Amino acid sequence: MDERNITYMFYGLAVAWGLLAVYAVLLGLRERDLTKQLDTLKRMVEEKK
Amino acid sequence: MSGPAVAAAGVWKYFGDYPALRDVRFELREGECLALLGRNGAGKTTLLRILGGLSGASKGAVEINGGDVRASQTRARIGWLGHSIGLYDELSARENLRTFGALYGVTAGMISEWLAKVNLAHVADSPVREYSRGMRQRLAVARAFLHGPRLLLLDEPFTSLDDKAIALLQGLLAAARADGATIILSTHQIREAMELASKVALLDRGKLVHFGERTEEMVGDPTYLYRTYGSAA
Amino acid sequence: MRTKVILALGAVALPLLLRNLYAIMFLVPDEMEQGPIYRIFYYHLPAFFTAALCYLTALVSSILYLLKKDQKYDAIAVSATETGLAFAAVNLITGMIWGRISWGIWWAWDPRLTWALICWLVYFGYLMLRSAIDDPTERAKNSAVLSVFASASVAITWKAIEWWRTQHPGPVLSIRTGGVQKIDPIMENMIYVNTVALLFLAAIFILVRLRQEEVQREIDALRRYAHAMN
Amino acid sequence: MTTLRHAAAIAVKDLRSEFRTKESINSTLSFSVVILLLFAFAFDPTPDMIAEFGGGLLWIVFVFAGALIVNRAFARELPNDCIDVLVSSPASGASLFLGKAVAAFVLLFGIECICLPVFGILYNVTWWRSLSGMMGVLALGTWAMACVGVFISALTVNLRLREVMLPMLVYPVLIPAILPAMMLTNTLLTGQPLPSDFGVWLRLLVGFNIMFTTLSVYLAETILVR
Repeated sequence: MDERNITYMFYGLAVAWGLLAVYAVLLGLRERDLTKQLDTLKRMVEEKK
Repeated sequence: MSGPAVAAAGVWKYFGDYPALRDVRFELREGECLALLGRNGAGKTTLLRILGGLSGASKGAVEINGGDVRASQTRARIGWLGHSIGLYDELSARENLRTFGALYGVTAGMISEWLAKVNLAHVADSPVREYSRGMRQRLAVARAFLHGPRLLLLDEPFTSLDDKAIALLQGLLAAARADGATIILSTHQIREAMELASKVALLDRGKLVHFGERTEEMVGDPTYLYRTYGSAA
Repeated sequence: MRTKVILALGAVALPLLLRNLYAIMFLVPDEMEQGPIYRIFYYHLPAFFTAALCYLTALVSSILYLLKKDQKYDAIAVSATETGLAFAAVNLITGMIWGRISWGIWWAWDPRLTWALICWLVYFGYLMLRSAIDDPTERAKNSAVLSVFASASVAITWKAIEWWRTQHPGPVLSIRTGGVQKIDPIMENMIYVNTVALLFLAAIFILVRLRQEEVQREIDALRRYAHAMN
Repeated sequence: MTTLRHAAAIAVKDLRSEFRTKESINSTLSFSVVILLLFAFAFDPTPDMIAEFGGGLLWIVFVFAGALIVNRAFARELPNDCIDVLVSSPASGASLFLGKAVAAFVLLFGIECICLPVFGILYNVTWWRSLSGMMGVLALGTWAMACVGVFISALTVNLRLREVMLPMLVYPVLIPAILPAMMLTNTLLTGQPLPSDFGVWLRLLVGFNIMFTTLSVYLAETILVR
């Protein structure tokens, strides 16, 4: 088996893990963003009362 | 006729989690005229749209003459006049009325009659685009009354109309009432509405805070209703 | 409660994923003809199964939304679609890498590849539509309808490819070939085990996404409320 | 029956206002011809090449034209909130949808019928060898576009990015209809006796139409009553 075959296997595995990791990070970022938005809004509504 | 002409039974309308209407319930008998009052964003338009079948209630139900609003024969009895005129600019007055008339089963003779009645017979075949504001509004009124509706739903009818159109609309509304049609109109112009109304409803943030007979105090003092039943805000 | 479930799932999924990675790299035997590259299949195939299951979940919950008009189903639909897209991306790109070695090209206009790409585009459109609609109820309704449309189209496209010539490897798993053993049982088991691991991961993603959807609803409601106060 | 009568009224209205302004007819027609020209410049095609990709080229043009036409289907109702009046009228959502789809179909079919001879002249193709078959395939593919396009235009009519969003949503969904339409058109253009897989592609196209027409008619009311 040639060199490339095994290198590309590693690429494949890295992509599989990498893509899912990227999605997980994106989820995390959105979580942070949403929490921030919610806090700001809650404070705004609080003030108006 | 026994049952109510319009019955709203616990109508809720959500936009996402926000309730635009909360548990609105009222009944209207045939021949009554309801003035729907309330601030901007109180839910007047939302309620009218649900009554007219343009929008579905999230919870609860609306019945028109005991039937579902989305039933075709129920909607054949409803006349709708919204914020905008609801006409096609590139078509002529006659073509506009013909299009809508075809949906309601109105004859060509009736259409000519209406064109004369709203004083547009002489320009009936030129496109609506060329009309003045007042002419467009008169045509819109004719469109709403074309099929002899038994229930009229008018959203802020007096706000965008000019004097001539208001006079025309008031005349038609009075005639419709005399004929036993039911009318619901939402409005800011309390004075004009009070002259017509037999019942008054006040919406506040989606809640029906008052529903009852029109009284003499209301006609005399436009702010009476808000002061008595409106929220402190 | 939800957080605990997510953590518990994570506690199962992560060791399983790591164990599978170890097993895939060092324990399973090499395939005769293809060499190490075939190990990509242990992600390629399970990712496809997971994505397909996600799409199916999205379809079912979209239909449920249209029937019941409950925002909960809309949240499930969007969570499942998004997670499905992530796994479909894994499926597509690992497939491309495998194709580079086995076919010599990154992208063959092979029907099955094409189908997977179309599928991706269709559901990506679903997410685009969602992001463009402001009112949550309208968004839920319109996107549920689009989801039904998309699934119908995807199903027909799937049928269409069977009439086209394909150079994609046919079914190898014994459940698809009617019990005929086409690959080593060790390999087949590995595929199943990794499918389970990825399904756990997908479940975590969906649950997290679901919670975010709930927070989003709260934000939307608060925003409306703030506007109404003016 | 009433549904069809209402649908006819809507279709007539749509066609009449379109012919009055000619907004989308003119732009779509010139757009299609320009694309046909551009392709001819770009590839300087030989008869062999045309036999291979003629059907594909034609349908690419039609699909672009289709996006422009269906985009107007519900956008037409936006000024003056005409859609409110239509929805509040006795016409059901299904009849509104059908009327608009028929109007879009007629417009598109007309434009395609003008494009075909232009295509024939520019690329030196005798496309009329099996005229009825050609018209049949054209009609089936066009109905698929009109049906899916008009339905999705109802979904996207209120969006700011409507013009971009619509083709992005419509094209992927349309692929299982456009694919057989291209194959069939190609076969018909060569004028050879029909191969055995002709029926298979035809079934696919017809099946797509039946399925999506049913779905749209069934779901139209849900979309239009907000």
